Formats: sequence, structure tokens, C-alpha cells
Amino acid sequence: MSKQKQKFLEVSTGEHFTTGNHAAAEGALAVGCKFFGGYPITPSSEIAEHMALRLPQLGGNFVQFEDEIASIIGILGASWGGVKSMTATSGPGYSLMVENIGLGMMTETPCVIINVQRGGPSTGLPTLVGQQDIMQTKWGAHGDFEPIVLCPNSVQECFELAIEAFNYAEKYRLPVTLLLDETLGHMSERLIIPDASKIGKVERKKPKDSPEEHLPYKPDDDLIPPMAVAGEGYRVMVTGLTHDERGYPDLNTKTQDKLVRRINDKIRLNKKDIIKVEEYMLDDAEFAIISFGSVARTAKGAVNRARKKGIKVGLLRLITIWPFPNERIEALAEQVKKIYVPEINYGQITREVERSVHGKTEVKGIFKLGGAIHNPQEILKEIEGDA
Amino acid sequence: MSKQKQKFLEVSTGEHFTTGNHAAAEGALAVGCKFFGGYPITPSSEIAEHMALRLPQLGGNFVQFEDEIASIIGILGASWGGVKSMTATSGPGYSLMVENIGLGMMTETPCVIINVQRGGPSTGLPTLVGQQDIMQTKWGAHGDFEPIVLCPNSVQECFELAIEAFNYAEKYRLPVTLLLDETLGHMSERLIIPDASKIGKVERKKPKDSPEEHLPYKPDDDLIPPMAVAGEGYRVMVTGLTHDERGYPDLNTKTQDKLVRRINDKIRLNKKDIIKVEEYMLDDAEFAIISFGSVARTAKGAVNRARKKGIKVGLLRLITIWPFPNERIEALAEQVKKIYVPEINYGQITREVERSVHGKTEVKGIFKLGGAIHNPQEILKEIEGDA
Amino acid sequence: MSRVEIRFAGFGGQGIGLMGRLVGEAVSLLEEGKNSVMTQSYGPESRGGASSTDVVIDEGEIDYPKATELDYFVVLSEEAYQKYIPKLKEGGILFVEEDLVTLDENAKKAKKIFKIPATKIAETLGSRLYANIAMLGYVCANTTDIFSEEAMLTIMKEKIKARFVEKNLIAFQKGMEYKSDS
Amino acid sequence: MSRVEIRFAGFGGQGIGLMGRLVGEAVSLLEEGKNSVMTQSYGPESRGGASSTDVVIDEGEIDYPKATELDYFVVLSEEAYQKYIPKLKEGGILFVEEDLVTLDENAKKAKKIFKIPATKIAETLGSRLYANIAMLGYVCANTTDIFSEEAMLTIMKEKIKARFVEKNLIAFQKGMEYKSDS
Amino acid sequence: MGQSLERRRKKPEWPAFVDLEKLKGPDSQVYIIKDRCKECEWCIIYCPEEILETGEEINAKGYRPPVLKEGKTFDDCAECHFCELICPEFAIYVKVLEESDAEDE
Amino acid sequence: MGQSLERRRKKPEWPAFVDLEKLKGPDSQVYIIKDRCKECEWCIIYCPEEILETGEEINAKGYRPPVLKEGKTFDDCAECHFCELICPEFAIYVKVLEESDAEDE
Amino acid sequence: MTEDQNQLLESEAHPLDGFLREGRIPHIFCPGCSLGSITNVLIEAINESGIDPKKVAVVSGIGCTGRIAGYLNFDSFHTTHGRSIPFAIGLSVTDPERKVIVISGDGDLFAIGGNHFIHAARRNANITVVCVNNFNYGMTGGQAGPTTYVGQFQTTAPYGSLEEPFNIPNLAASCGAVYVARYTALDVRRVKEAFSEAIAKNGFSFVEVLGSCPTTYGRRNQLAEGKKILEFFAEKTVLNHDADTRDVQIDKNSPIIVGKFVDIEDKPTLTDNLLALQRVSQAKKG
Amino acid sequence: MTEDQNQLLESEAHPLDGFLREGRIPHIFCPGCSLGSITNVLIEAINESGIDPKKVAVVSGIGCTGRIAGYLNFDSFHTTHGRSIPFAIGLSVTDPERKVIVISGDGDLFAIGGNHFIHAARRNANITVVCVNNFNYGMTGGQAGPTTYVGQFQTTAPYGSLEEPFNIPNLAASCGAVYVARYTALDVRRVKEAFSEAIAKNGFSFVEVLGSCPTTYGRRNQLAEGKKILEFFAEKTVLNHDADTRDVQIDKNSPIIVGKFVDIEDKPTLTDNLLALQRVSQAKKG
Ligand SMILES: Cc1ncc(C[n+]2csc(CCOP(=O)(O)OP(=O)(O)O)c2C)c(N)n1
Ligand SMILES: Cc1ncc(C[n+]2csc(CCOP(=O)(O)OP(=O)(O)O)c2C)c(N)n1
Ligand code: SF4
Ligand code: SF4
Ligand code: SF4
Ligand code: SF4
Repeated sequence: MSKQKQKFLEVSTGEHFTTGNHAAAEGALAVGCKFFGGYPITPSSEIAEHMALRLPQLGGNFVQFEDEIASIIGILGASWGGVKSMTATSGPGYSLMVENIGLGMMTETPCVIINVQRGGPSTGLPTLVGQQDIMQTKWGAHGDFEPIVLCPNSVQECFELAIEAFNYAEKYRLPVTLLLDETLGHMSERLIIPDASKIGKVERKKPKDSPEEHLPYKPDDDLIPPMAVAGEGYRVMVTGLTHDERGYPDLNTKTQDKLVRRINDKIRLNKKDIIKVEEYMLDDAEFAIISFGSVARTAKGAVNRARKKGIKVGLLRLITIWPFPNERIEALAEQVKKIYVPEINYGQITREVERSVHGKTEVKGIFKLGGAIHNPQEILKEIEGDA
Repeated sequence: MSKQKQKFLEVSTGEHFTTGNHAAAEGALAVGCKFFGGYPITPSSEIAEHMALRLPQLGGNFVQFEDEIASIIGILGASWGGVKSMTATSGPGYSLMVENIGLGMMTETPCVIINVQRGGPSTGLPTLVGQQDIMQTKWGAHGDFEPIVLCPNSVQECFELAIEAFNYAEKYRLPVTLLLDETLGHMSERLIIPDASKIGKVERKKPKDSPEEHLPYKPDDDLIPPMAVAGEGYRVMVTGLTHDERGYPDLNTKTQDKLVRRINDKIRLNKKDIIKVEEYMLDDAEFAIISFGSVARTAKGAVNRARKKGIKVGLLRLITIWPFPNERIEALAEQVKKIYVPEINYGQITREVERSVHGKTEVKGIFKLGGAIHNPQEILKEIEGDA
Repeated sequence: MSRVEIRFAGFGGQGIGLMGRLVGEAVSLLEEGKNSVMTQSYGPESRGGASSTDVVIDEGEIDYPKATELDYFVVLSEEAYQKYIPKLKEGGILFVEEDLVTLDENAKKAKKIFKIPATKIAETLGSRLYANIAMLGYVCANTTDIFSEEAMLTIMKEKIKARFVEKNLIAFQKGMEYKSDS
Repeated sequence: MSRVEIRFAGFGGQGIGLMGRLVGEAVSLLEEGKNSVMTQSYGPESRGGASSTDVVIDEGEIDYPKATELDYFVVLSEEAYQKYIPKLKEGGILFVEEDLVTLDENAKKAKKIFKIPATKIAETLGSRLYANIAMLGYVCANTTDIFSEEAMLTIMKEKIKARFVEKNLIAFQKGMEYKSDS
Repeated sequence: MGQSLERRRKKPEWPAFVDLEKLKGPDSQVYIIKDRCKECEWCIIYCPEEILETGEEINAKGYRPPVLKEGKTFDDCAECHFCELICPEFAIYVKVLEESDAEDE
Repeated sequence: MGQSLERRRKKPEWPAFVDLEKLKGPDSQVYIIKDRCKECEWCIIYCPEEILETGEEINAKGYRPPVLKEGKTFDDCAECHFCELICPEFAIYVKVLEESDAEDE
Repeated sequence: MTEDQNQLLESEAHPLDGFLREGRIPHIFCPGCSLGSITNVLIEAINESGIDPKKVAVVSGIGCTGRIAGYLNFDSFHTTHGRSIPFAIGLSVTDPERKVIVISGDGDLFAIGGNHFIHAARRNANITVVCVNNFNYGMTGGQAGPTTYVGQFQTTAPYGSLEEPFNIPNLAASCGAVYVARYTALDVRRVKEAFSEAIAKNGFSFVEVLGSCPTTYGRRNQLAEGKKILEFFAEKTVLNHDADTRDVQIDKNSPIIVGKFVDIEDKPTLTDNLLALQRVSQAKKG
Repeated sequence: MTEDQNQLLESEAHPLDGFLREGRIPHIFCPGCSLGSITNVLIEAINESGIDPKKVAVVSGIGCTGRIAGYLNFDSFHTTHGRSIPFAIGLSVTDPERKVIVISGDGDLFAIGGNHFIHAARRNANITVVCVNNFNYGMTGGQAGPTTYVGQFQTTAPYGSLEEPFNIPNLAASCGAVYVARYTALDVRRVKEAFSEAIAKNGFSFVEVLGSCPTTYGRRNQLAEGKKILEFFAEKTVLNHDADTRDVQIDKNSPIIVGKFVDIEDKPTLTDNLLALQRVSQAKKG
């Protein structure tokens, strides 16, 4: 039996031709995810289905909950049970999850949520692409918190950023959202999974003190408290109420200020470590495109086409969406004449870019309201008009 | 019996000493709300309690649903049943409602949601004040839509803006959020309710064509389609899927573009009609405070105190939060040296102000993270430091 | 006249909220040219523990609705006294239920201290529940810038349930008439 | 070689998705220096109706994953033909299941049209289900810039369930060998 | 499916049971909207009089709508309307001729 | 509450029933943590031996914790621990002295 | 004339077409899916109920079944996943004359929507709820759900499901439904009768229809065609109106018990209660 | 010595203090609230169960009852309103040895949380759920809820409630709970016993404790003191272990039936099933 067991590997090393959804699921498995709690929804369901197949083989558990609310809170429970856990959904499901994503933020519970975006609002376009949930990942829940949100643009990156999402979740102790979109989730291309030894895994920091001395919400200098989980004898105390370092509810402005400031600042102050962007042909650029997700692929196409025509355009691809790379963008604003922001929504990242540039350059959103990604030509046309 | 019935009036004309919560409930009744669906939550419960007492007297219905999700969808159902309907909640409940607020946006269903804000995130500070759900009212649900959100700063205005919220909801056909906070909801002061004849009521536009010709989602020039409701013979067809003018699901980019653009533009293009601000001592101001809700009271106090000291400060109070008055703020940015934004959160309206000023002036947020409103002194101190 | 801040405090069940509401209402609705705002502190406990109510009175707009430097502190329990006495401003005025509160040196900053055995007075009327109103009467008799007797009587008749009005009026009267020994 | 766009289309149940997946995979994993992206159209219907799969092949990065101007259109149903023929580019190449598709003048823009009775061929193997693979064999034999026979055979052996492999290999072979009359 | 036919006719607790005795109405006609049919065969299988069979002709969607079985006529139809009720495509229905209708034709 | 006492002692189906016959253990002591008591009086009302009553003394919170009834001693305690179980404030408990304990003191 | 007619008559329109929204047929349901049949008899039941069509509203959640509302030419509402029932309550109480029918899938009503179901039954909301139970989530491609029986295969039960499903009629009965019936989609005649009775009822009436989903359920369970599923129903079904709802759980090997299990008279509905509160409250002050 | 002791002995600490989190007593519960008593016997039951305290986790939702987890010196989780059960499932399946106890209010578990309850019971999640039913929402100030009986007054039922409440033990039983008991808070000894049995059980065990809430329930219903509510329980309670759960609905006038209603052995739990899937899946490829 144990010999048979060895046949099932967390890391499916090798070359594959597969979808973004499957790649993300494999990434999660590769980094050690052992619990998936979810509820089906197009276009994310293949992630759940893949986990249902693979997790039991690896000694993990797949639970299909009764809804998305149960799913998100279930993975928080599993995380406190000591395992890496995740869920996957799309807009309507994410909307139902926001309350308990907030609980995850307040209780500093590592876990990963994959949102495969479709066209909204409401039921909208269930089988077609959208990028309309960008702002929701930051502002969906009530109260102040700083989320980490990552946004791949290839099947390979779905795999890699799934790993990164878990690593950030564990390192910074919070629910991390991996933001795919229908195009990426459903398209197949080459995925190269490296050797298990090449997978960089981050594990949550454990307390070094004894259960008697331990204060579960006392942070280290990096503002992150080590995390004891259930069953380790630390008698952890976890609440979504404003709490002190012991984890006890303490309902006053002082404790609130200390706690909420810290859970925000632990991300704000570590922006450098968290923010990833890809820069393409920006060195001499007179125009820039800022893009993310599957649209960033066609944005790159537009850059290449423009360059062929002699127009100096570059691309800043946002891999980390939140925290938002506003400093990099402000610097870019000083360099270029105009920034284009193609996105499949009615102006979400565009707003953030506008905020970041402080009036230093012109910002133009190129919006599609859902259902299809931009054609490189559509983006090119806009730039050509200005160049 | 009918004589007795007359004793119960929708409009409780007269002078009262009451809370913001009760005032908002009375405003809703005064404008003709006949259905309340809700679920208790501190600090909003008094609204539900008041409606439970008053609605049956007025021949209306109060249903305490099993949760907030049922509440919001229940009031959408009631609205399609032809009556003005509302719910009231606070952060955690609002978080649960966002999915179906999105449905309300997509199906263009008039109704009102009161959110009495407490400290967050998560369960946070249930009995203490917060202003942390500002961004959530715009970005809480997946997909693109333009909400209308109003924010009173006195008990009197709770009454008046409850009426306005219903009027906007009916006129523009969407769920409108009235954003109170714990301080306002629970404090008592004078409320003067005018004569019934003085209450300006707006009713939803009805179709003029026959059921056979009628296209339920064909807008007039103002981008708003007349609204037939259930039981009128129009055989309305309502779906949260992307739909054409007949209301039929039509899942493609073209219909999506047309529909989603319109439900956004009907608000964007009518900003002038919707945006309300209060300007106080701005004419000669060298500094400005931008504020809203209960904090705007103390901001006014700070202005008065500063003026006494000869510092030229003015106040722009946002009554309409969304759509955001960015043009007015950009103009202000050209006038003043610095804008202060005191708010009980870690920087929400401040971000929008930053975006609006396009680098034309400095913007400084004065944040309290929840539990108490600013003391005028705290705001004054910041300004004095700069003046 | 400028801003006046009053805090009523005691334990749950003493009807502290009602005191604030009556005062706020009397001022707001019946005192010409005055505004008032009443706020209550809400704790996580549904009931029990310290209870307090603030009334802020001003002729102009009341910008800041919370009381921070109390002009008057009307206190009916030891716990509340301990908790809030630091908020009494230098030279403020203190009203205490003398049987339930033990004054300490913190009380020294008060310009004047009025003591009344409000609970005992109430008990002569058959229930401790009238202590709050007896205290209100006492406050009325010994202050000039909060509310008038007339306004309070009007409001009490309007707001208190019919079957309790009479006793409350008597309690108020007894409070009005009470003279402290000190 | 630059970008090549291929669309496979038919009705649900013909195994259209599998065609795309096999081609995409063969190219991506076995054709040196080539990348491929496969996408499928998803409708609200779970099943039934038109089904289509696009494969885009390029030596460089594939920036735009969707097919817009088809170099090859491989079609196995009338409905799909009608729906997608406008996307075939001027001078593109058309493969049709001749018994299920009636060509119209739209087909004229094709540089070349290959017809095959793939379903009938499949039926000789005992099931219509092999029609897709027969068609793939036919495509393989008549194109040079999509995938090689070798790559496809390798992938089929790997991806198709063991008990179906043999028949599918035969179907592929029959497709390879098929010569159209036209 | 033959073996279940007996039960279908006789046992009231059997699903899809039709008490043919009770169905002695006027004449009827069976209509087909060919292009709607998706060949589920339910009308064929569950017709208690077994008067239908799968046709040869293929409709626009590629399906073969039912036809009257060789040798059967509308007279064999029990007017039970079962095909009409069960057809998921609104493709087949039975029109019962009223006395007047019958006379007219 | 006197009238329910009989039932309380005798009827096993009665809530809070205690079978006093079974409780013949060693000696016991009843402890009170005065400042925790909130005067719900449950220990007093439901003590099957009725050995407690409301005291005169007021604790820090303003409540009057129970005291032994005039004339009752720990010997009257049936050692049923009911007061200990029902006390919502963790304010009263019964310590059963083991033989050794008893000897020690 | 009919005697010698040896061909079916061709037609372009169905007698019920007027009850279907123009241009919406063909529907999106798969070949061999019983949702069309159920729609068909639902229309007949509504039509024969004699209720003014203006007063009929149909509400669905999301799912294949959830698409039914959108085909019907009544006031029809396609809401969000799981939320049809509270929407229906809002619609229902605002006009006591209105007949609101909810029709949705088992996932919609009993997975995500379970809470609304039990509360609506408890309150005796004056609505009719129809659940088409196809043992899986059709719309999203065949995941297991709360009606998936032990041993059934679905995309999220690749090794066969081991969880007990709900006994839906029993759940409805336990929460106070005044009418509870279950039939299979094969038994359209009884389904129609149940619809008629449920619609005629005051209060929370519930019909479970076991439906055929060849595409996402059948394919994985050796029942890949609609006719196989109907045959499976034909073989397994046992009619027993007197069954105790506690005994009607569905499992792989036992017979499927169908029938009308609950039919209670004169229980005040939510609407009755709300009207009573209006009377009481108005009487109080006067 | 004890014979002549005529005063209670004074003490500073309670024998159970070690099971309570340091510095958290006094708790926030009102005078005359039974939540403290229930906490007390819960601790005793856990303590006497012999389970390694490390392996015990307590999960609550939001509400007065929901505060209990936070007082207990075990791994304790105060989640969001209504969501304790799925959180508990996540905790439970990640360590098959772990004993997870959910304790929460009737509003939390049966209003907003109702769906999670019925699904967890259906799946036979290996958790113990305790509901303290005080007939109203205490924490938020006394609104009516799904356990408010007909004729009861609450802030949102100012004219008296007219809606039927849930029959909670019956709901639990209908969904498959393997252990179902109900007692009143007066009957602490039996409550403790029920807790012990429930904790010892494999699978979904459920105990309903009728609690006293003098503040928000009692005050509006002529039972303004804790002792009055206990006396009300004393008078109304009838012990009947054999009662059919369908007959244990609570209403204003009938007796309150208490007892152990369900106790089923050997039903596979969710955890068992998940482990079985691991075995099956691993065997499949090998
Ligand atoms: C909040 C939310 N979660 C998930 C979905 C995805 N979804 C759509 S339909 C459905 C289930 C369909 O199953 P069922 O209700 O049984 O209906 P069927 O399609 O089988 O008729 C799901 C999970 C959604 N639309 N919204
Ligand atoms: C999402 C959400 N909705 C509402 C609330 C407000 N809330 C807190 S506790 C509670 C109900 C408490 O009642 P119950 O569960 O019966 O517990 P009790 O306080 O009576 O013990 C409510 C509605 C909340 N915290 N979160
Ligand atoms: S029942 Fe309808 S769809 Fe099925 S075969 Fe008969 S006519 Fe065709
Ligand atoms: S243990 Fe407590 S309740 Fe029992 S007899 Fe002794 S004092 Fe009374
Ligand atoms: S997937 Fe199933 S339920 Fe959905 S339409 Fe197809 S057969 Fe019907
Ligand atoms: S409100 Fe009720 S339930 Fe809550 S602590 Fe007070 S008495 Fe107990």
C-alpha cells in the first residue's frame, strides 16, 4: 500500500498541455495544499473537479460544501486545523465569500481563494471572460484590510502564482486571492512542472515560546505573529471581534487602532517584497500600456506590433494587483506621454492608475465590458491614434 | 375600523426627539415604503424594530428573514411586486448582501438598503462607530455598476435622505444605499417632520405602451426603462444574466456591452442631478476639509475653531458619496493649498480625493481606525500644523 | 450660553437611558433656542454593567455629539463613578446617589457636589425604579442651564406610560424638594 | 513559420474538444520550437448545439489565444459550418465531413477544400465516435504546418484510454489514407 | 420495452399509467413539429398503443422525429395525450376532434 | 417553591431531580466566591436540602451572595453538587472531603 | 377521415406555444432531458388552475431547471443561485392574490438554497415550490450535490459519492410544508396532477420531480440517454401515498417511493399572519 | 469539623477556573442568564470525557451563546454569525482525532446558519453541536427568531409572534443526526450527561438546551428574572425519551418535552468517508 501511495506525487513534474484551471490546481498541490472546500461555479469548476480527483490520492481532503460561504469558512477552519487550504470560485461565489474573507483577514488565517473571473455584474455572462472583480478583491468586504491579489497571464504562471499565493498566505498570514479569468482558466497550453525540489515552499512561522507564555496575536518585528494552530497545545483563541495580543475580545478604539493598523501595515510595509510586475520594452518607451491577466498577452502583442511600426510603446504588466504598485506607476508617469489601460471592465485598474500618476501623464482606459478579451489590434489602434 | 385606521399616518408630522435610526425609518415610511425585509444586527436593529411596529399599522408588511441574503432578495421580490421596499443592516450583513445588490443593479430594481456602519473588519466593534464601508458600497459586488450612496450627518438628514434614497431608487431604478454610522444611528436630537404634503415623492416610471408592444428593458432617452411590475399583465421577464431589451438572456459581448454600459451610464450621465454636497466657508478658503457622515459635524466644528484663529479653512461635505463628486473636488484642488480628509477608516474617501485632484494639491487623510468619531480638536491640530 | 455637557451614569436597570432621553427631549423640544443631542454608550453586554448617557446642550449647532469634559456628572453607582469621574471637568458639578457612591479624592475637582439618597426616596414610593426621576428633580432644582421644571413635567407626562406617570411626578417633586445636609 | 489558426467544429458528442486537445498537445509537447494554445467555446447549454475548438500555433509567444481568421477550418456539422464559415480567411483551407455538411458559396473563399466521409469510415470500425480521429488523420495527411503523424500517434497512445487506442489508431490511419475524389 | 407494456396498461401504481378504459373520446389527430424533435423516443416508447416509431427522415438538427408505425392509424390512438405531455420539446401533440370538427372535415 | 420540593426529591423525570438516596459520600464543604455572585438565587431555590438563603451582605457588584440558612450546617448538605453545576457565575462549589482530608483538618 | 391517416400531421406550432415566450423555443435543454416535459405539464397545470394569468408569477434560481421561468410567458423571474424562495416571498406577500410558483433544481433549492427552503416551509409561505431533482448539478457540468446518492459518480465524486443525500420530502414535511408529493418525470400525468393540487393549495406546497439528466448525471452512471433514465425510473418506482416520509430516502438499490405524502388543511400562511398583524396593530391604538 | 460550620467558606478560585481563560471571568452574561451554567457543565463533560484537552476544539458563531467558546481554555474559535459549523468541519476533518464541539445560539444555528446545520447532519460530520435556545436573539437586543413561539413578544414581534418556530430536535433527526437530546438549563445534570454522551459519539450529535434569557426574552414575556424562567421550565417540562421527535414542537401552552430522542450507532461519518476516499483513490491507480 505504501508503495502504491508513492505513485501519487504532489508535484506532477514534467511537460503538460493543460488549462489554467488545472495548472492552478496543480500548483496548489505542488506547494502542499491538503484541503479544498468549494462549491461549483463556471468557469472555475474544473479546479474543484481536479482537486476532488487528486487530493484523496495525496491523503488530502476534498469537501464540496453546500455553498460558497461554507466553503470559505471551511477552509479557514482547515487552516486552523494546520493544513494549507484553498477554495475556487467566480464572481457570484466570491461575492458570497467576502464576509468571511474579512474574518480571515481579521484572524490572520492563511488560505488561498482562486477567482476565475467571468462577465458580470450578477449572473451576467457565466461562460465568458471578464476582469470586473479587481476592485472587489480589495473592497468587497466591510472594514479596512490590505489583501494580496495575484494575476497570472499564462497557464505556466497559473501554476507558479498558485504556489506564490500559498507562500504569501503563509508568510503574511492572510487569505490571498489568485485572480484568473475565463480565458486563462479554460485555455490549454504548455505547462512545465519542475522537480519537486525546485518548488519553493513557505511554511507559516511557528511560535518559539511555550504555550504558557505564548500570546497568539503578538507580532514579531515584521508585524506578523507566529501561528500556533489547533491541537498543538497552545489553546489558541481566535475571534473576528477586535482583539488584543492574547486574542481576547477588547472592544475599544485603542485595541482597534493597534490591530487594524497592524493587519494593514504588515502588507503596506512589505510592498516591495510582495509586488511583482513584468516590464517589457519600457526603457525607451514614450507610451506605456499597463495591463494584467489574459489581456496582458494581447497588450504585449500590441506592443510588438507598435514597435514594428516604430512607435515606442512599452508594457507594464501587473502580476501583483494588490497591494497596488503605485510608486512604479508614478515613476512611469514621469517618463511617458500617455498610459493606456486595456481591461475587461468599465474602468477599475484605470482608476488606480489615475490615482497613482498624480496628474503627471494622461491615462486612457480601453474598456471592453465583458465577454471577450481585447484583440491586439484594438489596443494598437488607440495608440496609433495618439502617436 | 377605517376611522381607526386613519390614526396611523405614514408621515409623523411634528417635532420629535429621536435617533438617526428611527428618523431614517420614519423617512422611509413617509415616502411610502410598504415592505421591510431584514435581519437584526447592531447598530441597525432599531430600524427593523421600528418598521415591525409601524408597517402593519400602515397596511405594510414586515418580514424578519432568516438572514441578510434572504432580506435583500426578498425586498427585490417585493419591489417587483410593486411596492417600495427596504432593508437595513451593518457591515457583516452588507457583505452578505452584495451578490444580490448586484442582481438588483443588473435587473434595475428600485429598493433601499440602509447600512449603519460599525467598526470593522469582520465582527470588529459591533457597538462602536466606523466609516469603513464606503468603498464596499461601490465595489462590494462583482462586476461593474454605478451605485448611488447617500450619507447624512444629522438625525434630520437621516429622515430627509431616506426619502431621497427612495426617490433616487425609483427614478433611476436601482438599489440605493443610505449610509449611516453608529454614532448617527444611535444619537438622538431634534427631528422636524413636515406635513405630508411637503414630502416630495418620486414614483417609478410606468410603461405607456401595451403589454404586447412593451419591451421591459428598452430605455427611454434618459437611459432608464419604464418599469412594469408583476401582476400588471406585462408578463415581465427578469434575469440576472446579460439580457436584451426583451429581458431575454442573450449571452454575447454585444448585448453585454449595451446593457452594462447603460446601467452604468444612466448614473454617470446624471451625476449632476444626483450629486449633493454642502459647501461651508469655501469661498475664500486656503485649506479645505472634505468630510461626510457624523465626522462631518466635527469637521465643521474644526472649521469654526480654525476660523476663529484666523485660518481660512472651508468644508466640503459629501452628501452623495457615489457617484463621487470628483469634478467639484478637482476645482477645489485648484483653489486650496491642501485638502484634509478626516475619516474613520484607513483611507477610503482619501483615495478618491487623491484620484480626483490629479496632483493639483496635497491631500492628507486623517484616519481613525474605528470606535470613535474625531474630536474637532484632532482635526484642527492637523490644520494648525500646516497653516 | 454655550455648550453644556451632562453625563448620567449608573448600572443597568436604573433607567439611566430614560434620564438622558427626558432631558434631551425637554431641551430640544421645549427650551426655546436650545439644541440637544443625547448619546448612549453601548457595550457588548446586553444588560448589566455600567450604563451611561450623555446629553450635550448648545444654542448653536452641536458639532461634536459626544461629551468629553463633563460640566455635570450625575451618577447613581459606584462602578460608574469610578469609571467616569476622570471625565468631570475642573470646576464641574457632581450629583450623586449618596447611598450607592462613595466619593474619593477625585471628587475634589468638582465646584459643587450634590448628594441625594434617591433610591431611598424612590422606595418610599414603592419602587427603586423611581430613583432616576427623583434624581432628575434634584438636578432640576439645583441647576439653571439644563432644563426647566415646566419642560420636564410636560415631557414626562408625554413620554412615560400612563400608569407610571403619577408616581414619577411625585418622585420628581420629592427630588426637587430635597435639601442635602452638606 | 508564423501564426496558424485552426478551428475544429461540429455538434456535441462528436468529440470536437478531443481533436483540439490532441492537436494542441501534439504541437506543444512534441513539435520542436512550436507553441500552441487551445481554446473551446462554451455555451450556456451543457451539451448539444454547436461545439468548437480552436488551436493557435506559433513559433513565438502566442499573444492572442483566440482564433479570428482561420487558416484551417475542420468542420463536421452543418450548423457549425453555417456558424463559422465566415471566419475562414480568404485563401484558407477547409476540411469537411462531406455527409454532414452541405457547402455553399461561402466555401468559395477557401484555397482548397478537403472532403471526407469521416462518419462512414468510423462506422466501418463499429462506431461513429471514431469520426473525429479519422478526420484528424485526413488533416494530417494533407497539411504540413500543423502537426506530424509521429507526434500525433505518440499523443494518441498517451491520452486515449487504453481500450480505445487501437481502434482510434486505425481510424487515424484510414483518415491518413483517404483520398478525396475532388 | 415490450415486457413493461402489460404493467403500464394494467397497474395504476405504475408510473405513466394510463387507464385506457376511461379514454373513449371522439377522434383525434396526432401532430408533429418536426424540427423541434430531438429524438428522445419517449413518445415512441411510452405510447400505450405503441403506434409510433422512429422515422427515417432527419430534421434540421440532425434528429429523426417519430412517425406512425407501419399499419397504424389515428384510430389506434387512445387519445391519452401521453406523448404530448412527455415530449420535452413541445414537438408532438394530439388534437381531439370535437363532434363538430369531425363533421367539418 | 416549597410545593415543588417533594417532586424534586421523588420524581426522576422532574428536571433537576436528584436522587438523594444515592448520595451518601464523605463530608463536604461549600465554598462561595462572593464577588462573582449575581444573586440569581438558583442555588438557594434548587438546593434539595434547602440549606441556603440570600445573605445580607452586598458584594462589589451590588449583589447579595447566598449564605447558610440559620441553623443549617455543612452536615445538612447532601453533596449533590447541584448548586455548583447550576451556578452561572462559577461562584459556588462543593468540595467533598476525602477520608484523608477530613483527618487532616 | 382519421381512420386511414397513416402519417402524423405536420404542424408549425404547439397548442401551448402561447404560454411560452416568443422566440425562446428551442430551449437550451439537452436531448433526453426531462425539463421540457416538466415545463410542459407545469404550463398545463397553471392553465387549468383557472387562476388569472396576471396573478401568476414564476420564480427560478440558477441552473438548468432554473432556466424554466425564463421560457414561461407569465411574470417570470430568474434570480440568483439559491435565492428564488425569499424572492418569491417578497413577491407573494405584496399581493395576497398572487400565486407564486418557484421551480428550480435540487442544487439550487437544497444545496445553496437549503436554508430558505426550510424557513419558508416553517413560515408556511404561500408559495408552491417545485424541485426538479436530477441527482446532480447539471448546469455546471455534473458535480455531486446534496441529492447525489451513495455510489453515484460525478465530476466531484470521481470515486463514487459516499455522503448521504437529503430525503427531501421528509425535510419538507419536517419543516411544516402543507403539501408534499414526489413523482418521476416519466409519470408526467401524476406530476401534472401534483402541480395542480400544489397550486390550488394555500400555504407552502412542495413537489419533487425526479428528472432525467442524461448529459451530466446519466453519462457517468451508465444511463447516458434520457430513455435509459426513464426506464430506470419505471423499474424502480413504487407508488405509495401512505408512505411515512422518513422512509422515502433514495438510494442506489432500494425502490424509489413516489406519491402524495402530505396534504394538510387550514394552516395559517405567512400571508394570513401578516394580514392578521395588520388587523391587530391597527386595532391596538384605536 | 463540618458539623458546626455555620457559614459558607470563602474562596477566591473555582475548581474549574483552569478551564476558563485567565482574566475573562466575570463573563458578559446577564444576571439570571443560564449561559454560565451551561458553560460550567460543558467544561465538566469535556473534562470527564477523558479526551486529551489538546484534541478538543470549541467553535461558536456570534451571539451571547456564541461568546462561550471565548471563555474556554481549549482551542477556541469565535467565528462569524451562523458559520460555526462549516468552520468546525474544516477543523474536524483535518485531524480525525480531534473532537470539535460547536456551541451557539438558536438564531446563529437555525436562522442564518440553518443550512449549514442540515447539511452537516446529512453528511454526518463528526462534530457535537450544542444549541442554547433562549427563544430569541439575545445579543442584538431581543428580536424574534426561528424559535420564537406563537404568542411570544419580542422587539420585532411587538404584536406577538404568529410564525411557527422550528421543531429543532425533529429537524436534526430528519437530517440524520445520530444523537439528539433536549433538556432545560434547569436540568443541568441531564444537560451534562447529554453533553458527555454527545461528545462520546462518533458523528453528528446534537443537544438543544433551553436556556434562560431574562433580559431580552423574559422581560417582554412576564418572565423578567432568571428564576422565573427556570420555574417556568420546571412547571412545563415533561421527560420522555421515547417521544417521537415530530411531537416535540414547543408552543406556549403545551408541555415542553425533553429527553434523549435519537441515539443511532455505527453510521459512517464524514471523516470516515473522506478516509475511505483516500483509500479507494490510492488503491485505484496502484
Ligand atoms: C452563487 C453561485 N454559486 C454557484 C453558481 C454556479 N451554479 C449555477 S447552477 C448551479 C447548480 C445547478 O444544479 P441544480 O440546481 O441541481 O440545477 P440543474 O442544473 O441540475 O437543473 C451552480 C452551482 C452560481 N451561479 N452562483
Ligand atoms: C452577518 C451577521 N448578521 C447579523 C449579526 C448580528 N447578530 C449578532 S448575534 C445575533 C443573533 C443572536 O441570537 P442567538 O444566535 O439566538 O444567540 P443569543 O444571543 O440569543 O445567545 C445577530 C442577529 C451579525 N453579527 N452578523
Ligand atoms: S417525445 Fe418529442 S422529442 Fe421525443 S421523440 Fe417524441 S416528438 Fe421527438
Ligand atoms: S451541594 Fe449545593 S445544592 Fe446540593 S445540597 Fe449542597 S448546598 Fe445544596
Ligand atoms: S445538463 Fe442535464 S439537466 Fe441540464 S439540460 Fe442537459 S440533461 Fe437537462
Ligand atoms: S441577553 Fe439574554 S442570552 Fe444574552 S447574556 Fe443576557 S440573559 Fe443571557
